[in-house]
Amino acid sequence: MTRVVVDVMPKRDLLDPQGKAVLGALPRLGFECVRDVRQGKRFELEVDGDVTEDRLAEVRRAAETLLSKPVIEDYTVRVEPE
Amino acid sequence: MTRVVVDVMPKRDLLDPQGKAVLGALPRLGFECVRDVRQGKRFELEVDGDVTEDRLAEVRRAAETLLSKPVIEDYTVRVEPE
Amino acid sequence: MRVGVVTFPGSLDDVDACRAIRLAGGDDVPLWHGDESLRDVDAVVLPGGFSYGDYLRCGAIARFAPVMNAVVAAAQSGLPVLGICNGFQILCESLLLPGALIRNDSRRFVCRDQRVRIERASTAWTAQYTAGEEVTLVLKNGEGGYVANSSTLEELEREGQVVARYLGPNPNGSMHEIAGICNGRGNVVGLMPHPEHAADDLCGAGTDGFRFFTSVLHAALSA
Amino acid sequence: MERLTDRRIPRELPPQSIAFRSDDAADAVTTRLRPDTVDEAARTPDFPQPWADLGLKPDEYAQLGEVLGRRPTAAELAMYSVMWSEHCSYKSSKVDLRRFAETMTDTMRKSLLVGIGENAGVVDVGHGYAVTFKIESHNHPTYVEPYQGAATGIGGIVRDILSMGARPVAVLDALRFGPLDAADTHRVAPAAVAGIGGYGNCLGLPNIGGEVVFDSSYAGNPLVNALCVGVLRHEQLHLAQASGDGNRVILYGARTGGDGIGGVSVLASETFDERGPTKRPSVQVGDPFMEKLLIECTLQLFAEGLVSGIQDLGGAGLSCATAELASAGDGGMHIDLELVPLRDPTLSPEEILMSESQERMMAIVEPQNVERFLNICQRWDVDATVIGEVTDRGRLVVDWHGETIVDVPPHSVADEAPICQRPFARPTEQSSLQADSADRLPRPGTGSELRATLLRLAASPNLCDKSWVTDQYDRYVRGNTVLAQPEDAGLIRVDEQSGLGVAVATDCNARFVRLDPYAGAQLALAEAYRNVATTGARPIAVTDCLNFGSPENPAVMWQFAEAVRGLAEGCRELGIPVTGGNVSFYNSTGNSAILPTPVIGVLGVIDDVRRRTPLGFAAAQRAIYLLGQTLDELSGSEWASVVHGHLGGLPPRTDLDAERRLAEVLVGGGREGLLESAHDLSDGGLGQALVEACLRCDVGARIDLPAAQDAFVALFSESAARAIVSLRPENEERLAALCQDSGVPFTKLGETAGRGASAALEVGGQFATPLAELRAVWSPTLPAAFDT
Ligand SMILES: Nc1ncnc2c1ncn2[C@@H]1O[C@H](COP(=O)(O)OP(=O)(O)O)[C@@H](O)[C@H]1O
Ligand SMILES: [Mg+2]
Repeated sequence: MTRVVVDVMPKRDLLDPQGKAVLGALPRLGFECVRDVRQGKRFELEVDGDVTEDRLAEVRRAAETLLSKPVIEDYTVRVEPE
Repeated sequence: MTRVVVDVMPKRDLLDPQGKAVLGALPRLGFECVRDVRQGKRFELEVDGDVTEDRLAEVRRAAETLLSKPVIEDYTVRVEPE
Repeated sequence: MRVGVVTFPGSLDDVDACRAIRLAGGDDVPLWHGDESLRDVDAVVLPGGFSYGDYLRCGAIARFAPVMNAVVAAAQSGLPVLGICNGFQILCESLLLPGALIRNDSRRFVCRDQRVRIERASTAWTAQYTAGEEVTLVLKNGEGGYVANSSTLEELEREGQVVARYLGPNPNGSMHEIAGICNGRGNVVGLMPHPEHAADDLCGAGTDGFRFFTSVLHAALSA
Repeated sequence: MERLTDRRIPRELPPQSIAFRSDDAADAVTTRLRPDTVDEAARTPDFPQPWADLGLKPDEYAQLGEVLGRRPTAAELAMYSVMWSEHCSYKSSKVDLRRFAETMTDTMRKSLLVGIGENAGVVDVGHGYAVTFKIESHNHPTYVEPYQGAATGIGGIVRDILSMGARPVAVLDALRFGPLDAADTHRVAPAAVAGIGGYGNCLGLPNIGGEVVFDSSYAGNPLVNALCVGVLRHEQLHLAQASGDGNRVILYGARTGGDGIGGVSVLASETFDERGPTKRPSVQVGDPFMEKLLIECTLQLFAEGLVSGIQDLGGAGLSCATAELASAGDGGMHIDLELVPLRDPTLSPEEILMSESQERMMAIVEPQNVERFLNICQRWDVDATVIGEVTDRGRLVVDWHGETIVDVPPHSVADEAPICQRPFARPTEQSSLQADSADRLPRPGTGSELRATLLRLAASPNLCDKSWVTDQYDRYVRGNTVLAQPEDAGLIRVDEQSGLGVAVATDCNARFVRLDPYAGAQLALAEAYRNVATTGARPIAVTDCLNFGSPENPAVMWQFAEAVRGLAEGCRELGIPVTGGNVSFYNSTGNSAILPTPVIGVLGVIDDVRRRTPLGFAAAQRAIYLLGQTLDELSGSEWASVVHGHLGGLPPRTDLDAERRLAEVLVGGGREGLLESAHDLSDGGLGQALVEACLRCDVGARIDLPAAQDAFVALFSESAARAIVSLRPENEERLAALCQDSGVPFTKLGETAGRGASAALEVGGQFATPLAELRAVWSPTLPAAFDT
């Protein structure tokens, strides 16, 4: 079993209502040092056996077609070190 | 400006309906190698200046009080390498 | 006149869409997400709801249902398709319509009677309205903020593909106050507010939404 | 119990090796290499068991030994400790709750198909339809995790209704939070509301009513009471019983995981205190999508006649479902626990029995129907597994990989928990509380003071516009909602052909209950009854959620006993039965308990929903009448609370016969189509009722207060058994006749006035206020508090 992590973040130039809300709330809680916040999703996939290049390619395809929507989001795929 | 990433994941023992929905969809799309999926949140915080230990402690506090719900979620905080 | 209504796991307003079709004088035909066939319908409604819980992205998983292969193919060859709320999201996920729908800027689910202006009457679903007409429909969703990149928005405006726009304060942060759009041909319409909940005076927000259904019955008749 | 929720149980051990961890020393983990079996228990009678930590009393543990003729196994101990807890066994309330049965008359029984004791009561509503409804609390889980706690509250009550054979058709939510300006209210209230919306909306059930009340006694003890209504044909009625030797036991729905293990027992036996989270139950996470599938799947199973008994899995999970099914059946049950599909393979057998994973059901199915049953589940993507069968041996037996870990008489688990006779005593300070009436408080006198009072009340947290809450709820889905918030009751169409419908309202003015629990409970009943009748529906049945402090406190127990007595006798007087409900004790922090809050839900039936009466003035030049009698009753009122922060005196007089006669006029007037609007008078009195009736459709009103009465009393008294109605002038005579027939006092107040920018509420000789101004104070209270 290997863990592959897919991070999906809203595109830079698009609205991110959730990140914006967090940003708005932070100073009210006394957190002053944060300039910007974006909120996205993190998927942890447990993949059978070793992660070969083929497997990774497959995960990338899943990230592109299912886990993210390319017009509004970017994704990254990486194998999590043990 | 430094980027600090806060990952918030549902606790292992609790149901993760979101991860379950993705897990159910993957085989239908022909992705067969994934055994388990969990879906959480990823926050990217842009923090002023260098990230000192104090700053990090502050982010940790924000992660604990605002970004995650400790009874059902775990979080990790880390500084993203440039 | 047969109008299909697709039930995905988690579809909720399918019963309402069926009722509106019947009230309009059509035959409602239930379609199942797992079937490939559209059962010879003359039009299709993708109803509101929370397909697959909407946990990932609204409509993201439903888009891969077997029935959607048939819907996409039929839509491309001109079959009238109306996606309401979750159905609109599914149409965007299927790339039958451009752009996407994201979390309301209020970050809350909102259910309210909503004034909208019908901007385009030359679609299969709005033919019985006049462009510029102001009507009341029901808005109820958590992820109704329409977004698209600027070139897409420009094109939608230029080609008159904005079908309906919110009036009054923007209820969800939609760009250009967009409440509904259509494809270039006008047979595929996606609409965030619910016309099927404004089709019966007693149990809805008036009857302003009724003509979405009579429009398509008429269009199908004359086709 | 906490040990079971403690997730630090070493996971690397094989599942069989975990039984109980001893309490005192964290490292003294009591492990067994094999599960604690019945044989083992017989062999080791003196093996020390953590019964006290599981909430059992010494005599209860001793009784267990007598019932079983040996010490219980670890699994049995877990099972009994949960099933004999307050929450599951009603051990403190059982004695009082018997009153509901004792006061039941034949008339009340007539339309009752299923009464107290089943998952929910069922009443006949005619045309072959029956309706089932029930209210239940999810208070403590909401305090701990407001979103999930409230969400799973909806999920739980919906499964109760489903398990009666009914299609769930609507939900309501009665909410109580701490003061609007308290920080913890901001943590709890928005998330609880989002949770109720998140679950109910995704499930596709319209939310048609409820309450939102803020009061300092609920700080740290929020109340979330969820009500669900379901509709079925008479022949679809299903019950929770396992009968027929050889019938299969099928567990279906979500897989079993570590959620809320032992939650129930802890919930019911502990109160929150400064020691904080270690005493809190572990939470459960809901999956409304799964629940939607479960509903559709289950309804198809019912429709095809495949289910001979059914039970939802709620508190105490499998323990409770198996014991109750077997206990209500005619034999016993045998379960192979290792067949239960798990989300987490490391769960021990005890944990599997106790898990409160949501969205699960258990069905009893005849062998020849199993295949079809499983096929239907598959069609709906619902996991289903045969895990055992019904036996004729009169025992509930649970095996784990071939070894017996539970072997008990099912009645002893489900029905024979020891009963507590809790001491109760009227607290001495009750008399001084009642003596401290609101009569001594300074009252507004001039027109402009009255106007200022009206505005101040309209803006107050408990009387202000609630749409910040209700706009987060889908009220339209399924297309049968005739009335929903802000109407007096929610009204759902049951049958499109005939127009048959049902109305439901929930109410409780807990300040009145505090002042006099007996009368207060009757006033809560009267208000819900009146709200239902106001829409034109005839009240026929009652459900109740009794939220109180600790039963170990004699003063609380007195409140409880008095409230139950008041409710039971009130129901008899009104001729409508209590069909089911829920008791929630331990709503207290330290020594301070919540205001006693028996939330009452009343169900009514209307022959034709097209004849319903809405709340708002609809057009100009309609006559406005006040029905009922106004006395100088301001103790416990909204005015006393908001303006003076005062609570004392006696609540308004209860006159249930007057309520019944008022209902006659409202229902009769509605049926005859006389009434264009009707709105009941309650919190805030006539003044607030006029504000709400005017703002609903932005129609103004010009009224004159009765000359013989003090204007302040006329506007702000909270006398019961009153309503305002509006009607076309040509119907006034007929209304007068109806009122005379029923003996209901009626007073013409004035008439409705124009709509639009100039619309105003004008009180002759006192003041006028533009509706725009009313709206400007009434609407922003909740958004201003929560949207920052
Ligand atoms: N939590 C809630 N959920 C749904 N509806 C609510 C809720 N709280 C209040 N409402 C609705 O708002 C309206 C006003 O509530 P309230 O003033 O308590 O009514 P009443 O005084 O007639 O009992 C009613 O229609 C009620 O059902
Ligand atoms: Mg009312």
